[in-house]
Amino acid sequence: MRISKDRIEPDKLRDELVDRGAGAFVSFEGWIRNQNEGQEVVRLEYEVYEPIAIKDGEKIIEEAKKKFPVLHADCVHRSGLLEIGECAVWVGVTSAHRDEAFAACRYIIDQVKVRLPIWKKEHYAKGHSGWVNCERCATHGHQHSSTVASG
Amino acid sequence: MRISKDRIEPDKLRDELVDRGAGAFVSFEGWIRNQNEGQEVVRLEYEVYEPIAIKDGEKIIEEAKKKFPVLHADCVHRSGLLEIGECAVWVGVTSAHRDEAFAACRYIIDQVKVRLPIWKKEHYAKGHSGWVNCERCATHGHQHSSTVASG
Amino acid sequence: MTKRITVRYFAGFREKAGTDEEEVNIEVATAGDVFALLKHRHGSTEPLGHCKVAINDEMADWSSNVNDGDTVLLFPPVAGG
Amino acid sequence: MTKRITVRYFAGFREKAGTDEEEVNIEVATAGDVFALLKHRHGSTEPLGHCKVAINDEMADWSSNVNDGDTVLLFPPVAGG
Repeated sequence: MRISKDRIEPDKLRDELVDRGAGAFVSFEGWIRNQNEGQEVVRLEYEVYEPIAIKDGEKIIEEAKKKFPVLHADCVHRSGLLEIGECAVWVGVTSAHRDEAFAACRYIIDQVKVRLPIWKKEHYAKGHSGWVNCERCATHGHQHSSTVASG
Repeated sequence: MRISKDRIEPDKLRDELVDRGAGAFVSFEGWIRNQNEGQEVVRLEYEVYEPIAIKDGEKIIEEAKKKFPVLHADCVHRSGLLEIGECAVWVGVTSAHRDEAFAACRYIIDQVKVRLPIWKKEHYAKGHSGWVNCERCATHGHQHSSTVASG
Repeated sequence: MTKRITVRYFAGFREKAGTDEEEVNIEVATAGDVFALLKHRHGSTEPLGHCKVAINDEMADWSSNVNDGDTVLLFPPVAGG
Repeated sequence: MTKRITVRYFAGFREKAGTDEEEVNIEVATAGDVFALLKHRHGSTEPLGHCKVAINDEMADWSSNVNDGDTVLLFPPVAGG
């Protein structure tokens, strides 16, 4: 688990997971979209509390490795100001067969999104900005899992 | 859908799917493993009947786009002789949110593996070689879906 | 009725037949008949359902009709990816 | 009992409090008490369950005990990825 102030380079990260016993590689990338909830977004700012984000990110990766028989897994999350189209988070997993690579990749990104101390502030075309948070979730009937509720 | 005699370059293929409305990118790569069913593999040979592989590959991608609200999807499969570690097949999908990117990517690779006229011959460390086929599947109780049976 | 069919063999079928294509005059109604009558050529011991067939570059069913002049592609079990 | 607690605010909480860290002397037992007593600082109207808390750089529950000298990190709803 790494937090990066610099542009994520998926091809380099992929190469780090190469293994002669791997038959499957699955990767997920979260990209900055030009809109969210109907508002035009011009850029996005990530705040990350690194000491816990890294430690608990490692924990999530270890959980994925225990749950699914994968060979390697890694995750990198950006911090700071990002433009539209930039990669905010990368998850990569290698395994012998594809079932477990898909499952572990999905597990890691799902957990990273709800467990790590990371916040994003959207800057809108109309000039204002706002933290993406659960007031919005509440509006849309988003239910938080017990993992979230209990910290 | 493309069939390539040359090395697959995932980073270039990924860049072709970039879209300012995309929030998620999921990719799958199938790599040549150094073993299969307990035998040490030294290289692999893919035979592809291109006219149908391309036409039906496009069909699979279109099916994925109909089933899941994705933005872009593509697939490239290698033909010819591949060494251990090489990428044999690449699938990439972009969408607004991650659910559909994961689902569509999985759908495409699953269908490509069972529907397209592609065969692989494994060359083993002990000097012999063999087509990977359903005699092996039968041994392991592999059930073919009706899609396979009906062609 | 005897039909003139072009048969194409792929992968293991081609290796067994020793050729990738040949013309045959056979009395057949369906693609399945072609597969059965040419068993001595492609040598498959697979259940029909494990193999696939195409007629004139379109995937077909084993029950599909074969017409005089058709090209029938016999595919052993596929293994992409 | 009054405890000396270092409180750290993040994201929206920090902006509302106008500082990322401050020391407070408050009568509290749990992390949840800290959140409740400092509502005028972080300004959150979120249900407690939507927010998170860490004590001395370890994720904690709102029912976790807070001791004299602890650093309590108040996290608004997270949104990674």
